[in-house]
Formats: sequence, structure tokens, C-alpha cells
Amino acid sequence: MDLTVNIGRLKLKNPVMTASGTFGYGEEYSEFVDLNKLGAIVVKGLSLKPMEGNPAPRIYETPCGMLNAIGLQNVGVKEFLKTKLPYIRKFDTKLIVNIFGNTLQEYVKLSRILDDAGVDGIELNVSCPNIKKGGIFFGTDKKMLQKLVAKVRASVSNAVLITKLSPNVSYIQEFAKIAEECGSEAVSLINTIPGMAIDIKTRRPRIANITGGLSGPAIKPIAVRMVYETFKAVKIPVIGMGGIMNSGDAIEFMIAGAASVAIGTANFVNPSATIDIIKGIESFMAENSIRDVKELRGAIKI
Amino acid sequence: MDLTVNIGRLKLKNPVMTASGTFGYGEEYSEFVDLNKLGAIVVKGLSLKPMEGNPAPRIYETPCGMLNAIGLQNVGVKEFLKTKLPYIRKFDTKLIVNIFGNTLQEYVKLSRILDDAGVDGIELNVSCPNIKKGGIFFGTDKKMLQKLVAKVRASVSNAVLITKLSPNVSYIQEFAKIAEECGSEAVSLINTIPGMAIDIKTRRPRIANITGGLSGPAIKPIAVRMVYETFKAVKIPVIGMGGIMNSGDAIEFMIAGAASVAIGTANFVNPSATIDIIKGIESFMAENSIRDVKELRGAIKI
Amino acid sequence: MSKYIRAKITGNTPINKDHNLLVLSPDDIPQRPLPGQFYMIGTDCSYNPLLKRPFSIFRYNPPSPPFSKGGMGGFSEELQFLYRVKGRGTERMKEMKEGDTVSLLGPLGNGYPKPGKNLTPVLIAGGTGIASLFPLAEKLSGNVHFLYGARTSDELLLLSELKGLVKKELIISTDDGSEGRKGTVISALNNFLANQPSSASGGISHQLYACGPSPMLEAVSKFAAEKGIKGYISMEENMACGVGACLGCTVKTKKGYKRVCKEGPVFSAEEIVWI
Amino acid sequence: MSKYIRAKITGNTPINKDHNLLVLSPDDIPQRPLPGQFYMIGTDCSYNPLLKRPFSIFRYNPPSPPFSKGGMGGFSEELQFLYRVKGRGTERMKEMKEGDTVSLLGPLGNGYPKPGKNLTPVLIAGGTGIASLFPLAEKLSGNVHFLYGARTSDELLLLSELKGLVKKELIISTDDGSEGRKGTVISALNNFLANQPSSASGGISHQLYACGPSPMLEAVSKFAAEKGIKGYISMEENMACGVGACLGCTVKTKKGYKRVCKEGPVFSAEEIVWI
Ligand SMILES: Cc1cc2nc3c(=O)[nH]c(=O)nc-3n(C[C@H](O)[C@H](O)[C@H](O)COP(=O)(O)OP(=O)(O)OC[C@H]3O[C@@H](n4cnc5c(N)ncnc54)[C@H](O)[C@@H]3O)c2cc1C
Ligand SMILES: Cc1cc2nc3c(=O)[nH]c(=O)nc-3n(C[C@H](O)[C@H](O)[C@H](O)COP(=O)(O)OP(=O)(O)OC[C@H]3O[C@@H](n4cnc5c(N)ncnc54)[C@H](O)[C@@H]3O)c2cc1C
Ligand SMILES: Cc1cc2nc3c(=O)[nH]c(=O)nc-3n(C[C@H](O)[C@H](O)[C@H](O)COP(=O)(O)O)c2cc1C
Ligand SMILES: Cc1cc2nc3c(=O)[nH]c(=O)nc-3n(C[C@H](O)[C@H](O)[C@H](O)COP(=O)(O)O)c2cc1C
Ligand code: FES
Ligand code: FES
Repeated sequence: MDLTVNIGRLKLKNPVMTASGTFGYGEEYSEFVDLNKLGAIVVKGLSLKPMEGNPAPRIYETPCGMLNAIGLQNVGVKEFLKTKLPYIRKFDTKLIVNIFGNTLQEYVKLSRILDDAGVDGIELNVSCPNIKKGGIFFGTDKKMLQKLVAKVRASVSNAVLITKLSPNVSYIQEFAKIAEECGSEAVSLINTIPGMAIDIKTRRPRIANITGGLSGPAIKPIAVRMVYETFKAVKIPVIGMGGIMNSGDAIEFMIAGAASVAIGTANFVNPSATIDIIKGIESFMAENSIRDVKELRGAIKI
Repeated sequence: MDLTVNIGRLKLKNPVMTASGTFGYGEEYSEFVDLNKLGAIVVKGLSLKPMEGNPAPRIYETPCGMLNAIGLQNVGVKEFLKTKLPYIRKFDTKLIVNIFGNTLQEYVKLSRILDDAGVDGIELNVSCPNIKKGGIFFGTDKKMLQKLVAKVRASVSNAVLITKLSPNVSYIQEFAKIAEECGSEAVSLINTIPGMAIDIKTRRPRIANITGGLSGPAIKPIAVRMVYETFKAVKIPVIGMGGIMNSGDAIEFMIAGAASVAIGTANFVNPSATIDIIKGIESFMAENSIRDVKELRGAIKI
Repeated sequence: MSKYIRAKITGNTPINKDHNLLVLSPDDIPQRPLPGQFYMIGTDCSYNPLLKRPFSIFRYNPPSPPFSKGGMGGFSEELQFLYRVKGRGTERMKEMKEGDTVSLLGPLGNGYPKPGKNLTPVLIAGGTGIASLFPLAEKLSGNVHFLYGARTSDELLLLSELKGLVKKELIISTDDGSEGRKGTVISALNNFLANQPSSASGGISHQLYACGPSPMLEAVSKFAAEKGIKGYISMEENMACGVGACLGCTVKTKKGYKRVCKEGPVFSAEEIVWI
Repeated sequence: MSKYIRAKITGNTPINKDHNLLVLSPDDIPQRPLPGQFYMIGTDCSYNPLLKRPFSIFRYNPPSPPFSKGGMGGFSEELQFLYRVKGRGTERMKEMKEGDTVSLLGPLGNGYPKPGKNLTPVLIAGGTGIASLFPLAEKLSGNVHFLYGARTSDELLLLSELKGLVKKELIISTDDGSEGRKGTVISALNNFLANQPSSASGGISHQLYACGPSPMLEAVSKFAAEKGIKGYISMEENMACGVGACLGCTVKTKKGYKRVCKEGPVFSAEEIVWI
């Protein structure tokens, strides 16, 4: 049974990776998950300098979903290279770093540092809905996205370049095409969808940042649709995510067109979700005599 | 206790109306709901000529939500005026007709007919995600929207003009502003969000139309956020909807900025949802010494 | 008065591997259901499952008078449903216990029409289709032919009850031959009618009633059309409202889309356009 | 071995209007919990509620040896939680019955530190805060002062148990004076310490442990700072992962945001920046 998939030049032992921001730096879940078994670990969004993040409350549960506004709290690249990178490197899995900058220059500088440090992949977070500057800007403006991907492309040589798309647009496939044209070797989608909840007793927002990003099963139908639309529009691999809770969901994304999948909110619900999903995909393949997991990709029957 | 609200020139006895397409032509729910008690009835999307709609399956349930692709099946304006209008007119409630056309001319013609027939309000559906022509086009293209609202505005004199916005855009408030500038007297939001689900056994889409519109509690956080953003951007009243299941949800929308609310999917879950919500709003007002429901509008504390 | 009520579960017992019998005892049943009508049942589990699911009435027990002979009596009305565990909604339903409550909307839909004069009813059930045809056979006092097919003998339900009830022919078939005739219920139907004296030669005419999986209904319809026999079939579609408002449950007919929940679930076989 | 297990409910009984005692008997408890540590408990109701909720360990009962004296014994390990029904998650938890299973992640967090040498522990519980401080008092064999406040007498829990356990002063207060001192637990604390001989004049020094609503914790912290007393407080924040991965549960400290689930839930009172 062949579970390997290719994300550009990067070969993963299986299609299951973690979604940025939901798996810490790997270490936090090492008690529950044999990290060697994962296709790849995608770590929390990283910036040049450490970032403090938003005040509490940062998360709130909604029907079949959750809002979060962490505000990209992270240790900064220096600390990352010193402590987090060596830890993950002890395991036999690929490391993809999700990055974020307030300016184009910050993205470029950060990707160069990470590329030099030998990470396997760089995922451009152009879609974080929580930070006013940067995030939403690159992700919903075609010209800015074009510039960003092209510039980062020019400064990264070894790491595979992935662009993580914002779902907050009318036609996501148009943004995927731009990323492809500018040299992104894969696109990942979807990031969280901006949402909001209010406590009717206090009349205050449930999240201190007012709005937060919606994730979890609630958004799965939207994510599957966007993966399908993007798969039809580009040739580069699509990394699908958004509400994947079990192997059935993961297979649904692959049939819609995802080359691999990322597991986010599900980790919170079941800390060994990633491993359970890998096992579930294997059983499904065995039951349905599927030899190569790549056969599932875009196998939808219309 | 004052429950009345104004949608432009139209005064409703309370802020609870039905969402188009989820309450038929009123008649279907008359067994469960005293139609006289409703703020307004918004009927199923109407077109000039009768429309057949999409093949089955048209609906599918997703986590805390549902997909639908009815394809705007409707009896056409002629039959509507003959049988449906007289039925609703027997009740002491306002009648708002949700309309849809394949061309600008169709919208104009239809609104003129309805205006002449004396309906209380016309809701322009520019956001139906299921029909390739028309729907998605007007709703996600600013220039088209501008033209459409202006033209319809010029041809409607008595009925209140409402524009129902598509959530499938990056910044919904920009579209709301256009509607306002072109003479729309209110905006309603959100329509369903395009989504998709696949049966992994058969590899076929769960909805014959491939994609459908997502509604229900799953989308509530997205809808609340959009209502809040729109409320801040325009002066005309906002009619809020998207996953309202109970009076708490309705109040949440009002605190976010909705002048009135529409109940959609909840009708399927509880056929007397509209009445229960009106009662619940009254109790909430009594418990919290709120004399006028309008006090709740935009009462969020930041 | 209202058709929308909450009802206590007084029984929810497995009757084979996949099927359960759900017994509800609402305080007040607004309207007695007819065979072929259905109810929307909601398990009310924090919006997931969100929508109610449609189930045919399997049995309605009227309230027994408080002082009936022999001291037994005073039972409240009862609604029974025979359901198959398929997906999320029915899995959740299976988890529910005696004393839990469900929400209940119904009776809905048209139900099976009476057989035409001088026509002998032939009931054709495939799989869980037995749930709506068994009560029809009861209503017709067993004066029916009954054809009942399933994949294997394990999946056949109510065999002894059927034997006691059906006064004309009872033909059981299984795809694998593990019980009754081997083959589909359609081939059983073919065989059955071939052996009946034709109406031309003074024999009796038949009227078909079918409930089961869609391919079976299509075959029954084609068969009825070929032989010139009147047939009624009970259709299934995903439903949201159950009351005709959402237009979610339509089937294609010669007169355009019709709603299974309102104009159906029972349609004249010749009406349906099979795609 | 794993901290993530499924556990059978062996008890879920109301102890007053708003509070229940949940008893779980997992087959295998990987690690014994310490007072102040917590578990994430998931009710697994088709993703709504979606996330697990954090609850302090209220009591851990080790397995009794199979042949203990008197023939009693062979009981399996037990975890007990005292919870208040607040919203959707705890409402669902309250509905669960003996025999149902929950998913269980823990023990998590740091727990309460040991009292410093020659310091007398003063435990200050507000409302449901009793859940984590009661086991601390037990661990310290009752050699503590215990201040416990609630809004009204109805809301006070475990009064007789506390009376049996606490060997030093036990001061009960209610906002409405319906039991014990009238007023907040903070004014009770003020009063209590004022009446203690100061350490300067040869009296003993104290160390505070507080668990309760956020305004109470803030008041305790300010109080401790003013008086120069060491204090530990158990913080609460909405949680998603419980293991330090999501950064959802942070509180502001003098060294930046820290995670309640990982660096906490117990923090040194002087560390927290109140906003
Ligand atoms: C008029 C009518 C009478 C019926 N009577 C019976 C009966 O007596 N006994 C019985 O076992 N079954 C009956 N069914 C079928 C039953 O409604 C479905 O098996 C049930 O809805 C499946 O729900 P689920 O959540 O378990 O499955 P899901 O996980 O939702 O899906 C399983 C399948 O059921 C279909 N489905 C999903 N939601 C609905 C919905 N709201 N309505 C209809 N289908 C849906 C889906 O297309 C899917 O293929 C009847 C259906 C109709 C329309
Ligand atoms: C370390 C720790 C220990 C705790 N120990 C106990 C205990 O022993 N007994 C007890 O009764 N309570 C305890 N709590 C509080 C308990 O976790 C909350 O009351 C519970 O999560 C509320 O969930 P709900 O779904 O009922 O409420 P919701 O309807 O979700 O909301 C009610 C309130 O709870 C908060 N909340 C929602 N989700 C979470 C979440 N995942 N984590 C934390 N708060 C949330 C919300 O902000 C909201 O204001 C503890 C909390 C923490 C952080
Ligand atoms: C708590 C939390 C933090 C997240 N942080 C990041 C981040 O730093 N960078 C990023 O690109 N996406 C981030 N995401 C988005 C996820 O990677 C993922 O795209 C999204 O949650 C949808 O997947 P899910 O529904 O499986 O969680 C975060 C999501 C959550 C829930
Ligand atoms: C079955 C169904 C049919 C609908 N038909 C229409 C329609 O004809 N015109 C329209 O503008 N919106 C239509 N809608 C969208 C609703 O009016 C509403 O905007 C949306 O469902 C969100 O609200 P809810 O989550 O409360 O259902 C339909 C929704 C559903 C579920
Ligand atoms: S289920 Fe809504 S029209 Fe039939
Ligand atoms: S709950 Fe996730 S970091 Fe604490």
C-alpha cells in the first residue's frame, strides 16, 4: 500500500499533516502522537520577532466549531531555531514552517533564514484574519499576493514553497492561480473564516479581539467546496483542511482534489486524531482495494 | 413594551420575519404558526416565469448545518399573484417578496409588477449561489450590483426595497454601501454560503447540483460578524439572518446591529420557531427592563 | 391540536442487526395516521443531527379504555416506527433510551390510496419498505398478496407476523436464496403474475403497492406500465421541512417536480420520470 | 500509559441546585493527580459541544486491594469531579448517565505548590473554587485555615466535610449573610488576618491559596501584595487543547502571556497582571 504523496519536490510518507497553530511546535502532542508517523508537522505561525498575541478570551466555542484570535503569539525565529527546530529534527518527519510578516520585507527575510536553516517547507500565511496589518491584506488582494509570492519565491531555494489561501474571497481559485503562476509549489486551504459571537447578557464580544477565525466541522462544507474549485483550476498540489475530524473527512477532501490534508481543530477534540486518521485511511484503502493513496486525489464522480 | 421596528418606510409589529425559501408561501406553516403574529413573511424567491429547479438530491445535512440547492424552483409571478398573494393578504402581517432574475431587465419587470400589486417589500436576491447566470454575478460584482439596485430603485415606488447580500465576498460592508447609495432602503444578510459534500463510498457529490448553499447554526458566527461590519458601515437598517435558532441568537444579531431578524433553517427544526423567538425576545426584554426592542440594535459593548 | 409535539420513548428495541422498533407514547396524538403516511422525528441533540428524519408509521395503537375487560387497559396511545440504522441521525436515534423524548411532526403526506373496485392489492416490499406496507396489509385485513424481498434471510423482518396476517399469497425472496425464492422481488413479482389467470380470461385484475429501494420502485413501475397494471409507489428523498415549504424533497414527475412530503410520499407509478 | 483515555461514568449525582458530582472509573489511570491539577473532559456528543472542558480533580480514590480486611475491596480507581452547570458543555454533562463514557485527558497543569517552611496555609475558596481547594486541604491533613464564601447558604457545598477536616480556623461567609459571616470572602480574609498575631511580634506567617471567580482572585492578589504575603491563585480561561499547543488559554503575567493549562493553572499571585 503506497501512502506517499508529493507536495512539489517534497515527498511525504503519508498525506496527513498538522494544521498550523493547532499542534504547537510538535512537542506539546508528543505524549499522544508518535511524531515519526506524521506526513509532516506544520508549526505555529512564525514571525521575525517574538509576538505577544491578543488578550484573553482568545477562544470561544460555537455550534460544531470554534472561534480563535490568538493574535499570532509566537517565540520568534531566533528562539525557534535555537530550541524548536532541533526538537522536531529528532523525528523522522518533514517540517513545514508557517510564516507571517507585517511587510513584504519581513516575509522575505524570514523565509531566507528558514531556508538556510534547512526546513523542508515554508507555508506563507497570507490569510490570518486576526492581525490588521499584513494578513488579510495579502490574502484578499491579488496584486499584493502576486508580489509577495514572487519575492519569497526568489529568496527560497531548498524549502518547498506553499501559499496558504484565505477563504475570505469570492473566487479562491483565482488566488490559487496567482500563487501557482508566481512559483508557489503548492497551495493550502482553508484558513479560518472570520466570525464573531456576542454574550447577550454582558453585550460584550466573546473574543477580546472582537472577531476571531472560525474552524472545525462547521466549516467543512465550505472547505471541501474551495478545495474542489481550486483543484480544478491549478496543477500544483492542494493541501486541504477545514473541519477534518476523522479519516472519512480526510478522504472526502482527497476525493475533492486534495493531495494531502491537514488536521487542525480535531487535535483538540482527540489528541491522537492525526494517527487515528492515518490508520483510518489505511483501512479504507484496504477495504476498497486502493493500492496508492494518490488514486483518491480528485476522484470525484460528477 | 414596544416591539415594533422600521425597515425603511415599513413598520413591522415585531422584528421577527421568515427567511426566503424556508417558509414557502406562508401557507405551509399556517398549521404551526399564527401568521398574524409575524413581523413579516418573506416568501420563496420569485421569478417572472415559473422555474423548475434542480434535480434531487437537493439537500444534505452537514455538522450543525445543511446544504441546499433547490435551484429557485417557484411558481412564477403570474401564479403568485393569483393564488399566493391573496392567501397571505388574509393575515395581518407584512409581505416581502424575494425576487430573482437572469437579467437586469427581468428584475426590473418583476419588481414593477409586484410593486403595482401592492406587496410591502421587495427583496433583491443577488446572492443565490445555485444558479450560474445572474445570482452570484450581481452579488459579487460591485458594478453590476450598483446598476441593478439603481434600476430597480427607479421602477419601484411603494414597496420598500431591500437588497439581500451575498456572504461570498471579502468585505460585505462595501456591497452594503453600494446598495445604500443606490437607494436600497435596507440590506438583508447573510444568504447561504456555497458549500459541498461528497459521499466517499460512491464518490459522488451529496447534492446533484454539486455545490449547495450552507445554512444553519454552523454559519452563525460568520453571519454575526458580517451584520456587525455592515451595521458599522451603513445607516439603513440591517436585516440579520444565518443560523438563528432561538431568541438568544436573535438578540445576539440585534446587539451586533440588526434592526430585525429572519428565521430560516430553524423552521425545519422547529416549525413554531418564529413564534417561540418572538416570545423569547419579549421575556428577555421583560427580564432586563428593556422597553423598546430598538434599544438592542447595535448595543454591543466594545 | 398541533401536529408538532414532543413524545416520550416507551420502547426502542433492536429487532435484528440493523433495525430497531421505536415506540412513542405522546400525551395526545392530534390525528390518526394512515398507512403510507409518515412522521418527521427529531432527536434534539444540540443541532447535530440538525434536521428531523422521516419515518413511515408502522403501527398506531389507539388508547385502550380505562376499564376494559379483564382489568387490563388504560394504556395511552402509541406510535410505532420500524427503522434501519443508516447514518448519523438513526445512529443517534438508536442511542436513545426509554424515558427520553423526541420531537414529532405528523402525520404527514398522503398515504396509500384504497384499492380500486374489484382489484386485488399486491404489496411489494423491498428491505425496510416493509415498515409502511405491513400496516397497509393490516388495514386491508390481510386480503392481499404480499411479496417481500431482502438481500439475505437475516434481513427479513416480521416473517411470522406476515404469515399470520396475509390471507392470499405470501412470497418471500432473498437475493442469495437463504430464505424463500432466490432472486429479486421483481423476478418474484414477474413469476407471480405470470401464474395468475389473466383478467381477459376471466381472472382478477391487480393493483400494485410498492415500497423499497429506488431501483426496485423503478422496476415495479416499468413492470406495471408494460403489463398495464395500476401501481402505487412510496418514494424517498432527503427532507428538511416535511411540510412542503423547503422544496428539498422533490421527485421528477410528468407534470414537473413534486414534493415527496406533500404530494407524496405515495405516487402513481406512471407519474414518475426515472432518470 | 497515555494521558488520553475513555472512562465510564459510575456516578453523576446532583449535590445542590447547580452542582453535580461526577465519578469516573477508568480501567487504568496513568498518573495520580495532584490537588490543583485538572482534566479535560469530553462528552462526545456529535461535535456539539465540540471541545472538552477543564475540571479540577476533586478526589482521587486509589484502587483498593482485592482482598482487603473485612471482605470489602477490589474497587477500581476513581476520579471525582465537582462541577457547576453553566452552559452547553456542563448541561450536556449533567444529562449523562451511569454507564455512559466520557473522554478524559489528564492530569494536566502544575497543581498547588507545597507550603513554604514555617508558613501556615490559608485556603480561600469562592463558589465552585472549593472543588480544587478541598483536596488540597485533605492533602495537608487539614492543617490549614480555610475561608469559604458563596453568594448564599444554598450555594455552600461540603460544609460538614469541611468541619470534619479543617483543624485550624474554618470561616464561612455569604454575601447575603444567610450562613456564616455576612460579606465577601475577601472581607473575611481581611478580618481573619487582622486578628492573627503578626510574624514581627513572634506570630506565624501565612501562605495564601485561592481559587474562585476572577475578581476574587484579583482582590486576593492585591491583598497579598499589600500585606507582603506569598499567595498562589488558580486561574481560569477558556481552553481548547489543554496541553499548551493552541495558546488559547493565556493570562497576562509580568513576563508576558502564559498558558493556564501548562504554566498554570496555579500562578504566583504577584506574577499576574490584572487588566
Ligand atoms: C417518507 C419516508 C418514509 C421513510 N420511512 C422509513 C421507515 O419507516 N424506516 C426507515 O428505516 N427509514 C425510513 N425512511 C428513510 C429514512 O428517513 C432515512 O434512512 C434516514 O433519514 C437516514 O438518516 P440518517 O441520519 O441515519 O442517515 P444520514 O447519515 O443522514 O444519511 C444516510 C442516507 O440517508 C439520507 N438522508 C439524510 N438525511 C435525510 C433526511 N432528512 N430525509 C431523508 N433521507 C435522508 C441521505 O441521503 C443518506 O444517503 C423514510 C424516508 C422517507 C422519505
Ligand atoms: C483549570 C480549570 C479548572 C476548572 N475546574 C472546575 C471545576 O472543578 N468545577 C467547575 O464547575 N468548573 C471548573 N472550571 C470551569 C469550567 O471549565 C467551566 O465552567 C466550563 O468549561 C463551562 O462550560 P460550559 O460549556 O458549561 O459553558 P459555556 O456555555 O461554554 O460557557 C459558559 C462559560 O464558560 C466559559 N467556557 C466555555 N468553554 C470553555 C472551555 N473550554 N474552558 C473553560 N471555560 C470555558 C465561557 O467563557 C463561558 O463564559 C475550571 C476551569 C479551568 C480553566
Ligand atoms: C487555535 C488556532 C490557531 C491557528 N493558528 C494559525 C496560524 O498561526 N497560522 C495559520 O496559517 N493558520 C492558523 N490556524 C488555522 C489552521 O491552521 C487551519 O487552517 C484552520 O483551523 C482550519 O482547519 P480546522 O478546521 O481543521 O481547524 C489556526 C487555527 C486554530 C484553531
Ligand atoms: C431550503 C432553502 C431555500 C432558500 N431559498 C432562498 C431563496 O429562494 N431566496 C433567498 O434569497 N434565500 C434563500 N435561502 C436563504 C435563506 O433565506 C437564508 O438567507 C439562509 O438560509 C441563512 O439563514 P438560516 O441559517 O437561518 O437558514 C434559502 C435557504 C434554504 C435553507
Ligand atoms: S421536505 Fe421540505 S418540501 Fe418536502
Ligand atoms: S488550552 Fe491550548 S494552550 Fe492552553
